[in-house]
Amino acid sequence: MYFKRILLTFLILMIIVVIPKPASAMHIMEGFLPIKWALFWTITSLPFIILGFFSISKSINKNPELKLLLGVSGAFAFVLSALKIPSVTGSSSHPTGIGLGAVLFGPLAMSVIGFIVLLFQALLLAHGGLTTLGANTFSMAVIGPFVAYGIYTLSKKIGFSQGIAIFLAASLANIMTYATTSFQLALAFPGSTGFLASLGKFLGIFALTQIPLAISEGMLTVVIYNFLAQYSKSELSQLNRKGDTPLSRNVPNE
Amino acid sequence: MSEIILEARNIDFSYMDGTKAINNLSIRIPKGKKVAVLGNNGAGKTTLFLHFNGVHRPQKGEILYKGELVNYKKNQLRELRKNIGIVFQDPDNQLFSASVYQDVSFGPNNLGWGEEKIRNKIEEVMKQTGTWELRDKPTHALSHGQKKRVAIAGVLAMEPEVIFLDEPTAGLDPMYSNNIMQLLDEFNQGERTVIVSSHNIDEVYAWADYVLIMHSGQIISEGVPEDVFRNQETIQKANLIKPWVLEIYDYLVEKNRSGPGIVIPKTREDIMKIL
Amino acid sequence: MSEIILEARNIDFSYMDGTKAINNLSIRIPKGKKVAVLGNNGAGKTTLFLHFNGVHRPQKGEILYKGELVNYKKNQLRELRKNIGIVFQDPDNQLFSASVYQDVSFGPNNLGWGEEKIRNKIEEVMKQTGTWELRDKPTHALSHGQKKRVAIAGVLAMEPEVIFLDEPTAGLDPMYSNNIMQLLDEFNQGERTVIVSSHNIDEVYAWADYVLIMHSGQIISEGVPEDVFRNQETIQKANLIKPWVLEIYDYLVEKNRSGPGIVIPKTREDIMKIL
Amino acid sequence: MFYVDQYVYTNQLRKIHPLEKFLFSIITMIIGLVVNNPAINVLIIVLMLGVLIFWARIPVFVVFKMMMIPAGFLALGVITIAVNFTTDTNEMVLFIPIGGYYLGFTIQSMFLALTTLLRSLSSVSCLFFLALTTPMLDIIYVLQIFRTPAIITELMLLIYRFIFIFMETAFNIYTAQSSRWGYSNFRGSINSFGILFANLWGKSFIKSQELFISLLSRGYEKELKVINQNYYFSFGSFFIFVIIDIFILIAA
Repeated sequence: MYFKRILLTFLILMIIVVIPKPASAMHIMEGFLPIKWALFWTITSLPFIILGFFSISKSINKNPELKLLLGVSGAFAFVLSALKIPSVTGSSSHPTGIGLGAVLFGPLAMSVIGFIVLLFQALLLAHGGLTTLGANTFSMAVIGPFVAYGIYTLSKKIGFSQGIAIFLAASLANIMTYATTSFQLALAFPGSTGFLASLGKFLGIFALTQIPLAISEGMLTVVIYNFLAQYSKSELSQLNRKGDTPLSRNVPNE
Repeated sequence: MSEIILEARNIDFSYMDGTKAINNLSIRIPKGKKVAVLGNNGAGKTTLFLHFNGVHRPQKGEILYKGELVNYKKNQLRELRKNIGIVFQDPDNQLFSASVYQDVSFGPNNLGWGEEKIRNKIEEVMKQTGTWELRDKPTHALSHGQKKRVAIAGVLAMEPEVIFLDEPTAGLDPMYSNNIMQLLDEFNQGERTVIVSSHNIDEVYAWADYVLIMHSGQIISEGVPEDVFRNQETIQKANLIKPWVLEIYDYLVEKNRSGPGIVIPKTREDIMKIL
Repeated sequence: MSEIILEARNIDFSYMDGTKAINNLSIRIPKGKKVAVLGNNGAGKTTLFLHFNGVHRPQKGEILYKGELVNYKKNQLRELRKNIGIVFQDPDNQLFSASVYQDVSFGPNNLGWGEEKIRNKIEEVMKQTGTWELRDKPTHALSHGQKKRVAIAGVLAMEPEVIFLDEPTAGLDPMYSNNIMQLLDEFNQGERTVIVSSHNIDEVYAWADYVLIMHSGQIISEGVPEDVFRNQETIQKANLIKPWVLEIYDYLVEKNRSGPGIVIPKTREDIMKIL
Repeated sequence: MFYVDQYVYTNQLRKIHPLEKFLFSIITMIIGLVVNNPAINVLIIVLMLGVLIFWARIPVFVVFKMMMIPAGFLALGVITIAVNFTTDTNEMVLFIPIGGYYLGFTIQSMFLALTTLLRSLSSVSCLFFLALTTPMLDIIYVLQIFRTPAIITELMLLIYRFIFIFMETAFNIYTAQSSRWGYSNFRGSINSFGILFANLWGKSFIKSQELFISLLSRGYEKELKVINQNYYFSFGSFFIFVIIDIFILIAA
């Protein structure tokens, strides 16, 4: 009896660790967070969205064309996240596009676009939710882009090649996004042994298993970036010129 | 009828959003012919050909290639995609590599041929399609007509047995259209099957050996052009009109100004001889 | 020649990437006519019309509207954009809202009309273009032909005096094409100027009062269709061919089977009467 | 193209004023969150699915297929909550010993997991009510009523429109690539996907320029000014929504 119980527990645990977890299942689902945490993360995300909002308003006022560019870019980001890419382990998942977005637009503009994209994912794809929009925005449209931006800048400073900088930015942004999700869940559900033990649990489920997917996303972002840098130079430099705010400041002029 | 290269038996297909694209359709495509498919936008032409190259799998019914049932196993699917080439309507959705040369090499590279074979093949098809001089240009710097030819080169490079072209001449000037149709004649030479979808009735009438008319996911008429275009009922149903050459010829026959015994005219030149 | 509504005098225009789109071009567009512009993609047709509605400013030369020089001051620009409507080739580049009704309301809203006037106008043009029944559908659920008509409605709603349509019938089957050309006739009624760019020579020949042929940013030929299409040299330069009706008619005249005195035939019906 | 989009334009509640539907969905969702009582959450799930199936006339299989979408996250999240470390095996239902600790399921942790599951499902059913009965443009209209900045609602308008165009383009490129063996192995797939997205981005950029020119031609200056078809409040539906919420509150 004792042994059977152990075996059963072990089996259940194995199943959750082993089953493939597409990124769509990684948004915190509607209603999953207790109301106080839902409110907390909404309030935490708000300043970033407001800052991003002012930053893009300023640019749009100078250049009304930018509104349309941001609109189509948001649609692009949504489509990117709605398609399934293969992962190194053979399963497939949705790319987050966080790294790419941060490199193209800069982290502040990404917080606004990311927020709208997450809202659309909730309403059109049933990924994530309205009450968890704040929490998901914080992990995917704030932490992710800022990590990507930071890692990219740092890697360039250290002297890494463009490819490695992009790879690190995209894959670490992906991992950090899900580490943030685990952190949010551990805070909301500390269990009986406290926050740290709980964080370990959620990290094990939501962040560690994400590693192969993060590597795939890093590789994908490098391919996309190389292609753009070689053949869409004029578009990228226009983006640079239009965005004299944080937007796209870090697109390199080769 | 000659040998059948592609066959569909009672196939059904609906898209995810519920649109029924193919509705209990059966068709046998003769080998080595120049086939034209007519029908309005949304009639299901492209969807049908995505079944023939295995990109779509019918929800009911079956597809046969050279008399063999398609079983959707990996190896057979590859074989199918290699042998049935599709040139899509909008070349912008098909030319995705940076330079023209790279784009044409996309298919052969994926087939895993040796480098020399690939290089030779690319040069061959690029010369054939008149795109060899464009090889170093970025694809977005090409004109619409050039893009279309590069797209065709990219498909020919895989040495398909059947090639399907979705509106190859849409948006092209008459001269460019003629060029493309001639290129297809060269590829065909009575051996390889060329299938073209088009809205240009006069062009189709002059070019095709065999015509299919599609309407709401079904084939409503098929046969040699002279017969198909004389069936007022079906061409009206498909929003088409009679080719002018045929209409004038039939008018002349009716008025006894030309005997029905002679070869039915196909082109301007043909009909001018009769007049 | 009748009153001139739009005029360009020796204009030049290059895009930012250095492509010379318009090259020392002069043209006078007669008021109230049905004008067709022929010329391959990249000949500069759209660029020219973006000059007439003030979106582009010529780098050299001048534009006149109703004999008045365009000075690019804000009020005059508004006037120009209201009065010269452009329907772009790809409706997906023009329809920015998923609601058909919202999209049609965009132009009138920018004109600052009162809400009631706007609503009445929207209903009127949507009924006129046959898109009123589509008002509850999202744009992405419409067919290509339906999107084209919505795009036309959005421009007609601004009550323009001149409307330019870039390949309104490309990719549409013959019936839909006829519908659109009829709609344009209705709008024209000999008063308002309609300008259409097209690759379909037969359609243009039957429909237009006045034809322009563009080639590499210049107008290489203009005049009534009968004259323009008989100029072998220019139509070859522009990769065009003679419309079949005209070719057959000229052939008949040459063989003395029809006198040159009668009205030159335009359509199938016209030519059958002669035969 | 998306599951939601096929039904949202044809459901029987389409013509009801979007503000009524929005408030009903959000208020019910908040009740479920605040009350946080499994029985009430079950009640909300039953009522919402009932409204969707019998009033909005969304096919039953669609509603249940939709309810399966969050299953992946919920399974992971709920089991992770249910699993606990303790030093004491007394309250544990299932466990394995690891070092001096026990890893397993306690009664409290399983109850917490169940509460969370039902709370989440009840909120999800409210979200689906909104998503399946109210087209995106109507939701944008509601956001305008709540004075959302114009830039946000205009961006939403554009994003919604272009999602469909880009999905189609992406699908077409994908089809063309797979017709030429673009996805026959992992390496090729990553490469092909990279090319696909890079192309899509390039096209998005050109699209925005062409759209700008066409909007300029129609008098665009700074704002995308449009008017909607008129929306009408209906007393009947409003009354039903209020009754349902009052009923839930009384039950709570």
